Amino acid sequence: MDITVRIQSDDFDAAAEIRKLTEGNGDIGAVVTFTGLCRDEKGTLATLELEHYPGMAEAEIRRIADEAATRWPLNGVTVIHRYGKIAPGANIVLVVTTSAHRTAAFEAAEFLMDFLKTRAPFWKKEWLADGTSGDWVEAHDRDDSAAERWKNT
Amino acid sequence: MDITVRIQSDDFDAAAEIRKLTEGNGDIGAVVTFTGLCRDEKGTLATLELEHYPGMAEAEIRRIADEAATRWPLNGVTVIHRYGKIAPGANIVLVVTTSAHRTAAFEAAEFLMDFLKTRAPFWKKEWLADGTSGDWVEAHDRDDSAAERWKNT
Amino acid sequence: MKILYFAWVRERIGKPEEEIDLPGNVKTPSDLLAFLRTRGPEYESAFEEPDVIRVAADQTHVEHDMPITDAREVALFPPMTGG
Amino acid sequence: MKILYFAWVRERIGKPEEEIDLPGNVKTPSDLLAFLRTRGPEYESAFEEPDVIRVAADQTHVEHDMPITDAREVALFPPMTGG
Repeated sequence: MDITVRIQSDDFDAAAEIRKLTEGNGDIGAVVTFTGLCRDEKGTLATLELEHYPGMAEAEIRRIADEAATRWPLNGVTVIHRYGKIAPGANIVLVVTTSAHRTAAFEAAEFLMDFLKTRAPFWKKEWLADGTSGDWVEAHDRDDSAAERWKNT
Repeated sequence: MDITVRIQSDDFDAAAEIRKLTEGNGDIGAVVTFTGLCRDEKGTLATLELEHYPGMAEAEIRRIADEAATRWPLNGVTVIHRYGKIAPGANIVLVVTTSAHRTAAFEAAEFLMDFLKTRAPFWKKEWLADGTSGDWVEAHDRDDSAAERWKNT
Repeated sequence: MKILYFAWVRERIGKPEEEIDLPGNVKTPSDLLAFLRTRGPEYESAFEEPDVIRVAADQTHVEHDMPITDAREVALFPPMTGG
Repeated sequence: MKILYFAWVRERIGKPEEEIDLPGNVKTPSDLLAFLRTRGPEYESAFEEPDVIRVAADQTHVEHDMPITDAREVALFPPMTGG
């Protein structure tokens, strides 16, 4: 099992990450990627600032990836999460899962995103187009419910 | 809603297709891709040959994509399905879905794959590494069950 | 009517398509499969299990008991294995 | 013990981290939050709703009633909004 976790301010390249996980690996039949982008909130958002807890961010995402690897027959998992200032339309997070079959790859990618949302120590603050600092983004109950659904499976 | 369906013998570039769907579109918060690859079957497979029904292949995939667009709040859907001879490790099919939120993008991509498997007029024949023609790949009951689950939702 | 064959149905029959004048009592895919089986051993072999054959009329999936008399082309093929 | 603050907890307290000698009766995150609230209005403001605060001991999530006396560093922060 090939698990890669990176916390970085730089952008990432989904295609390059897919290639790294699949090249020379003839067992893989399914690759799922999830890319989370910064929405522009109809033009009101200037920048999204992502604060994180260095050290714990990587450790916690690795724990989530390890858990995914015990639940599904995966060949590889890559998670990249950016921090710092993110422009509207830019990438925030990438999850790539590979498996022999599509169900494992899909479910593991959803599981990873659900737990990234509720357990990875990142916080988003909005900076508005009118020059003011907006609010810290509030956590959604729907994200907690999404994570809850994996408890009994 | 931006729906693209392409049936082609050439390879595709997942990153380029993501870019086409997202560029200049600030409403998108989530991009899910599924890439189906040709497994090497532990070295026994020389080539996979994909036969298709020209015309109907595109029409049927477009019907499935239209159905996905009515079920989920999507910004875009791209489906590319290759035909002809496919080498082990090479791409067979690409599905890209974009939405404001991740649940719609994930569910729509799974829906598209489940129905591509059971309704898109493609047939796989294996050519073996020992030079002989292998069998036509048999349809899986598990694919029918996967498609069935969407009936009551 | 233009009849198309794909995958092992095409291989067993030995041709990808043909134009056939159908008798008036062929109104559904079931009727068509029963009629084609009378045309020779290659058809008998292709359609020995008619229930597994999938049918499209004018490039749209149809059930075995649906009317196809208005179709311009009808395709007969095994369960699909794309994706 | 090293105490870290993130996001609006950090902003309200006005610093990202500090070293604090904790009294012996601070054994859990609940105890810690109650103790910190006595340190001034900025702490009172940060922890006015202690139930919403999430806690990590040595970079691992912990519940409010778990022991943290052996931890080298404890972090206090709002619900996470990554992903």
